[in-house]
Amino acid sequence: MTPPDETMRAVEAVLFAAEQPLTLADLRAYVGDEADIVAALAALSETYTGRGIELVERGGRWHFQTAPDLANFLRRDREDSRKLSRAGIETLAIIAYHEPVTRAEIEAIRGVQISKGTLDVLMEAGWIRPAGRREVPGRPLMYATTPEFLSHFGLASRRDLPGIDDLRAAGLLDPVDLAFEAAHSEAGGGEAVETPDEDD
Amino acid sequence: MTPPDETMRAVEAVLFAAEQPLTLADLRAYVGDEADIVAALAALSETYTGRGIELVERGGRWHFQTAPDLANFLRRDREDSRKLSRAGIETLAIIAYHEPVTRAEIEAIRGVQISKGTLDVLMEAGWIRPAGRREVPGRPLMYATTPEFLSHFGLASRRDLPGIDDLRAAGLLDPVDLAFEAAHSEAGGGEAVETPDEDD
Amino acid sequence: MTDPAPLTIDIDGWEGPLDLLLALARSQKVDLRQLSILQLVDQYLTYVNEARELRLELAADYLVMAAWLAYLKSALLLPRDPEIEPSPEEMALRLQLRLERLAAMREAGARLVARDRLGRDVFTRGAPEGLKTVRKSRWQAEIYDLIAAYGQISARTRPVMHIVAVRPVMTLEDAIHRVSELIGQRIEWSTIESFLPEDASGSYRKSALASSFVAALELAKQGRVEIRQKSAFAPLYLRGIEA
Repeated sequence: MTPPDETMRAVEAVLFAAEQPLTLADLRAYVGDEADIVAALAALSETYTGRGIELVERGGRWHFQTAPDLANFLRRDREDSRKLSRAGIETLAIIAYHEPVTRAEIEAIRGVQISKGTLDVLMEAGWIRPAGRREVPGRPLMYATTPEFLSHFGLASRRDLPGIDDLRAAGLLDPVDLAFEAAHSEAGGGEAVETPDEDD
Repeated sequence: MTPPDETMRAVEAVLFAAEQPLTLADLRAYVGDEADIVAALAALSETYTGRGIELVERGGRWHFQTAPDLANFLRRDREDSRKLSRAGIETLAIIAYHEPVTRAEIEAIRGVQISKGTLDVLMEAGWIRPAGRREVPGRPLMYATTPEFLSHFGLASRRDLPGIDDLRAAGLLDPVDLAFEAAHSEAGGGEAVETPDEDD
Repeated sequence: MTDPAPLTIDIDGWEGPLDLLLALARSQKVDLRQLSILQLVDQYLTYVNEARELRLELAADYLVMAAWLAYLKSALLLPRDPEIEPSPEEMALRLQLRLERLAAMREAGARLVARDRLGRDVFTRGAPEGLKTVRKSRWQAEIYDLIAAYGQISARTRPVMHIVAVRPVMTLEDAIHRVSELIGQRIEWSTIESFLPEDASGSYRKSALASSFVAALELAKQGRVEIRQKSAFAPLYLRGIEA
């Protein structure tokens, strides 16, 4: 390796501190006309071979850059564990039970509009994906679940999702107001309403 | 010279790409917990010795910078926007050598009130910061220097402050009252004026 | 007193009396620890007097310092009065200690700003690529949440089938029949409750009461029953009208 001489050190420092890639003329303006800039660049280029930084020339301009194979070190992932919102879980449930399904259909089933962000979150989580377009006017996008969805929720397939009858048996279909009325009238001593099977 | 290994290359690239000086913890977050960052820093530091760029540690944070002796190639012709007033320089020095220190203590040393702008300028430059309150009546705010102060003035730590050991040894960083007590008791209250025995 | 090299009068250049004193002390060209306080006092007083002769406006703190120094000087020169505390020597020592500290910090500041400073003498990288922190959210949801959510949506939006259980009710027809039969036997005012079946209880009794009330209204309309109530929520009385 060439031991660093003054020109080489100056070129190195100037390129390092420069806000843009520099031409030979730029370098001469900093380092001086007499200096052998070309030789310094060649020596530097050799010095930096195989290092974390490399000296590159693009269209007559020189600059330092980080070695491309190290790009993965220049970013760091930070994972924050976050709980899916109610809108998110409901939307996901509808997609899982009805896929492929369009946004309008999801809204019709939910009875509430969904924001774009809700679908984005599900997409970011890797649980849903676009699944073609419905051949109706406007050709709306349809959504379906992904294999990651199945593995996250421990399902072998979508058929493992409990059906409506299972949900009813599990008491998960009880409308809130019906259950309320039952509890209320019971307390009032009456036997008015057929008590839905609430027991687990 | 140590042939560059993967960790060394990664540390080099990360420090090179960083917009701010990085702590060991920062470097670990990018390069990985298992890597021997300290060894890589030492090896890099050695590699860059005598070059146009150097690796420096300032207050526990590492960064690359151009070698000081190349300043003549790099000095930009815009005027120093951080030109400090004499009051600013003295105030900064007092804070750096005495920190944490209150405004009243700074004023006692300088013998004049500090204008409000003086501390503001130092704070805006990012060199000083509020550092808690002194637990005396009025609970005055104290000031201390920042890591940016160390970076800007090229100090590895406050121990690197020019002459700080001599000043401390000479008692010149002690308050007047303390120094007075010391000098007075040593001199036995006699002819202390012309030659107070301050030396340790 | 030997007069040191005359200082140019530039009162704006000083940051207060201590600053001026330090400059004057420096003109003695000795280590501050060897400083002659008496000489310094004279230098200061001379300076202030010259400034006054030039009719310069002197800030009050310069004059306060001048007065204090004049006092210090006389105290130092006169025979010592042990009653006076602090002694003039102590006062002089304090002044000297303050000057030393200011001088130390002034010099430290000068050395500090003369260092190789970042952005002036040394430079960091001009165009760093930058480091990225990719913030990823790991979304949490359990299978139970999913199923429960679907159950709730279904319950909320499925057409609800209302199954009315067989309720023990007294129909209006029954009530009309009953009240009209019973009223024939009652010439006196009787409460509406007395028209209800004796074994009626619970919701059947409520139903019977409501139907009997409507039946009474219907019969009153037909001119077969009279209804009386003294005030709101007072007992309701019925009596038959003789045909």
